[in-house]
Amino acid sequence: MEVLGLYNYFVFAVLLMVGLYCILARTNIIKSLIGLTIFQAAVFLLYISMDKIDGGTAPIILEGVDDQIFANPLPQVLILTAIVVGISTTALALAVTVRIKEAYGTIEEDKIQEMDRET
Amino acid sequence: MITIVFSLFLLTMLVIVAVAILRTDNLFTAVMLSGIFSLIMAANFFILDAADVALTEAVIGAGISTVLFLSALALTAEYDRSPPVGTWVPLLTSSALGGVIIFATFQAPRLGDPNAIVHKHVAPWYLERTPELIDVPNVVTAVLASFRGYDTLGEVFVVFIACIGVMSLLGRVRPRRDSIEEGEFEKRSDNLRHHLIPRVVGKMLVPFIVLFGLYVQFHGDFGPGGGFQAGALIAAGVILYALVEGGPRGRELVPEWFSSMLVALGALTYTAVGVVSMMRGGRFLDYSALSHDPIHGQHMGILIIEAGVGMTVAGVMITIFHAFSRRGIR
Amino acid sequence: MDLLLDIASAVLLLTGGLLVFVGGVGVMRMPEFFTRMHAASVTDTGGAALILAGLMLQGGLTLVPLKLAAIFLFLFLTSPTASYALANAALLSGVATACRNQTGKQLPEERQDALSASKPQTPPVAKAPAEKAAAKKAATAAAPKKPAKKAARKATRKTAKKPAKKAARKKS
Amino acid sequence: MTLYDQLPALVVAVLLFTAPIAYMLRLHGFPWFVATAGVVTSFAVACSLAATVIGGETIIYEMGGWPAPYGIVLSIDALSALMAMLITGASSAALIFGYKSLADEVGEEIAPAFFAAWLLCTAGLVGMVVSGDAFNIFVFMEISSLSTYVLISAGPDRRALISTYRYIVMGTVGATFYLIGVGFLYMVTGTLNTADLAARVGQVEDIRLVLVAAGFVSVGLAVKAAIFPLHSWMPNAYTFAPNAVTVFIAAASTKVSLYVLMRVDYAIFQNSIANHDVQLTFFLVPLGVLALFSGSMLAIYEKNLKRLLAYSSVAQIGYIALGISMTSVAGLTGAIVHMFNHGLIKGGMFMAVACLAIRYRTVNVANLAGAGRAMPWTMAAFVIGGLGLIGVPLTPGFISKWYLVLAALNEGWLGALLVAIILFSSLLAVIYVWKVIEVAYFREPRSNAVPVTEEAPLVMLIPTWIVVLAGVWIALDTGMTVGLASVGAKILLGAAL
Repeated sequence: MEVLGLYNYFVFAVLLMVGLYCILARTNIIKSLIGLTIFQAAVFLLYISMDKIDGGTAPIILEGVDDQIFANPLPQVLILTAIVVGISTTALALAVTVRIKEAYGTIEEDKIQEMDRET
Repeated sequence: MITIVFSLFLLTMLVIVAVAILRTDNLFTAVMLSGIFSLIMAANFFILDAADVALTEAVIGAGISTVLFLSALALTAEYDRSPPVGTWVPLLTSSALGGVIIFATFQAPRLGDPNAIVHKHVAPWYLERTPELIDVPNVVTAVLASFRGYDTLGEVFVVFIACIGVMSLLGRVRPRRDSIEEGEFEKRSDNLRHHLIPRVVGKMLVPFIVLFGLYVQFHGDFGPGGGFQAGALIAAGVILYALVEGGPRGRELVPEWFSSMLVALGALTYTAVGVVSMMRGGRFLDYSALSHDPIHGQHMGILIIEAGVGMTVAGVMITIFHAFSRRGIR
Repeated sequence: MDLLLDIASAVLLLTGGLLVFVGGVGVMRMPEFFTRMHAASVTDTGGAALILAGLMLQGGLTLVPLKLAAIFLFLFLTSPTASYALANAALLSGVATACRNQTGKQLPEERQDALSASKPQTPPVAKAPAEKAAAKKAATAAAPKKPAKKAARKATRKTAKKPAKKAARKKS
Repeated sequence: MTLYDQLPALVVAVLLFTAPIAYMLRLHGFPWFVATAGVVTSFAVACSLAATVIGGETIIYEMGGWPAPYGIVLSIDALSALMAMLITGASSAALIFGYKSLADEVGEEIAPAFFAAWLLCTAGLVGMVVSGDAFNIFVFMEISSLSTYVLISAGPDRRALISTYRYIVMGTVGATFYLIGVGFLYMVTGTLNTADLAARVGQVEDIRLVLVAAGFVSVGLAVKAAIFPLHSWMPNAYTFAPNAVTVFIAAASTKVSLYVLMRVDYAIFQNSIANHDVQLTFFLVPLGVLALFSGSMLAIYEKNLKRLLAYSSVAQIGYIALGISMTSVAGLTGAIVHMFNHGLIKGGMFMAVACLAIRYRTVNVANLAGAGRAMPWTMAAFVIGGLGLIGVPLTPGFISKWYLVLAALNEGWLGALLVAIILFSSLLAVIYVWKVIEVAYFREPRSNAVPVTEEAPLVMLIPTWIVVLAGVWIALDTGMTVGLASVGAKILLGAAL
């Protein structure tokens, strides 16, 4: 049981690995960006895993209901922020990608590098 | 117990989907899978008692982000043609990263441990004091909008800057039209208009999506939701309209000048609340200073800033979508 | 009474789950795109409806069944639309020809007509993603509203997904 | 509350408030004006803050009126005030300088977006510097990074786009690393406030997570700070950005990440992890030394003047890293002063390069033959900046290197080695600066080149010389910089003032 309680962290680690590998090993820009979103999503998982408390519920305090255990609200707030930051980065990166495609005619980084070397 | 089983299942699915994304060469498939990835992630957040985050991840991760990726795909490429070489360095780097984390977290508190330090220091204060200091049922909203309102202000500016960036990148020089034949220009610009069923159903859904968005906006104090989710939902409604009726009609519904002004106005509203509270003798973003009664002031402040957030996020998402879709047909 | 309700809801949930499972197996086992879509529709309709009904019984006389009914309505509007858009996109991008080679059978005549008729006006590759995007959109717009139903949704989405992947492969 | 009490919030709030206004009012020239007004106001606020805290006190400003650690606080001491001055100062100087060159490079159509991004970039950097909350630093880091991406991508060359993309990927990975580190810290302490973190990290029994957190935070910030070997995004980003943008980001942006690195390592980890100073030394000294050599060597062989200066920045960041690694008041003072002075020197030099670029339409060193005669004032400014990079007396570079050498001499044999390395790399700096001077002054212009006879326009030349003279003044009157820096260093080390 104890190890199962750490499963979230393992998945967090594996997702980080997959994301980073995707960023580093792929030369296709869109693929790298998808890797980047996985990489960021892994961190969301780390934070949200921290907020869970046994027998708890979402931190919405209803009147008349006593002795309820509430999940930790702070990591949730942080991740709300981080999700929005993530989509902003993605949107900007995609806009750059579209412009790269228009300027170079390809979105493969290795080809772009070759083209730049020629000029 | 049942949570752990659910959680195990969903987490394993997450890993499987992530690996599938890595392995596929078809970018379209990868984008679809990443939408699924976000949806599973959202379900998982829900199990972990983070309703607000689950809602946000579903709307933004599975909805908006997928649409953006697809719009970008339509303008760029369909296949990943990475050469399968040089995989050693990435493999080593990422395994090292994973190893370090697994090593580090081995003695981390297990999932749901009530004695974890995380639950002992700052968090209980929020849960205890929110009813008397701010008096809204949803503690997440209280922390987001008031206790850590400065962070949220920063976040609004992050989306604002993303919008500015996309506009300055895609709004400027228009691509040559000769790359698209004349007849196809018409066809591409009206997307699904010749398809009766999606058009009718889509139009039927739009008002309900927007209504739901407004509900989420104003119900954020009492249940999961708030400006971010609401803004994204309303934007999703408009985007759906633009998809079924074609980009030009979508831009008639919400003109670009309007959506980009909305972005700036929302950000300005939020900052203005801070400045007004300074002028009334409080600290920056101290909503208690807004009214004679501190709690009333807090309620007012939260309402206004959530409205600002909603405006900005809706404006940003619509503007970005317009920027991408217009790029495709010109 | 409570026991009866519980039993009824359990039966509904189990049958619904079974249908979802069958749909999943169908998607794996069916030979080509349109039959797969057909299999997937079982999850969309029967599976979703039964599971929602089972959950409604669990909800009792509160607001919950009403909300579930709203989800039900929403699903019944969106999933046929999504299927339509998907099938249409597949037809336009020529998946059908590929399946004929695979199964070794001739297509019925009218479908060949449809194909040859639609082919020339079909915009090339770039058109397809836009259209699939629309199909996708309909599915994702539905997503946020029903965290409780993720298992069924997931299955649906996966099924909707697979053929598209295949379609793209065939095309290349 | 008086206006005076509100100053810490105002230094950021002014910028945040003006950014949407600059974006909304799309009259000709207006965005530039609004941006300049906002940034200059913020600079004035930062100066008055610096005057308040030079005595060594720390101002705590509670955002929203909530006390730490429950709310977010701004904490301003001598070091952060100095950094805020550097950022807002560099931003104002670059904006005023860029009045003409930006109108040239950035179209009228995107000017509102561009200047709003500029304001937010400044706001993000200042926000990072004054923040007293680990997560808040992340938020403002993202504001500054996203706006930097926008600013760089406005560059005229198509390679600006691919450089932006690389920067986005590296920057996001760096920021995410920082976020992971903060997450682990939160896991073991339950707080995000930096002061509270510093107090509570020491009580953690299982040090493993803290160590890993320190690693993630440091690596994440090292990416942002372009510490060798994580600098690969920087040279191209500097090269292809619009010239005025290069002036600003070269002067300010990497320094802020170094500042946060310093803050986190000294204020949080130094007192809680045993042997942290040794670990920091092992982490930073090799990287610093490698950065010195590789940066200087790459600069020597580089043909593009902007990239040459960018590689020289890699080397100069190596000096700062060395100073940070020395864990002594003198070393930290040297590092902090070098951050400030290098910002000033590089800002001035990139301004001179922008002046050259506007006349020569190229920044290839080979094509600048005869620039010494054609544009004497510009080249003179460049030479004074170059002397500063080398560290000649009477230039700002001398002051900071002097402190670094002093600090190194206290460190025993390793210190002596470091002194030798610092001196040797200064020689390398002589080579790459001389390379430019030789071409500009002693080589005849190519016969087929379009002759340049005109000096740069005065609107560009005057700000350039103001920055260069400010550098000389700071070299002569070290009271302000060294005063603030040594107070800041003492606060960081917890030493008596």
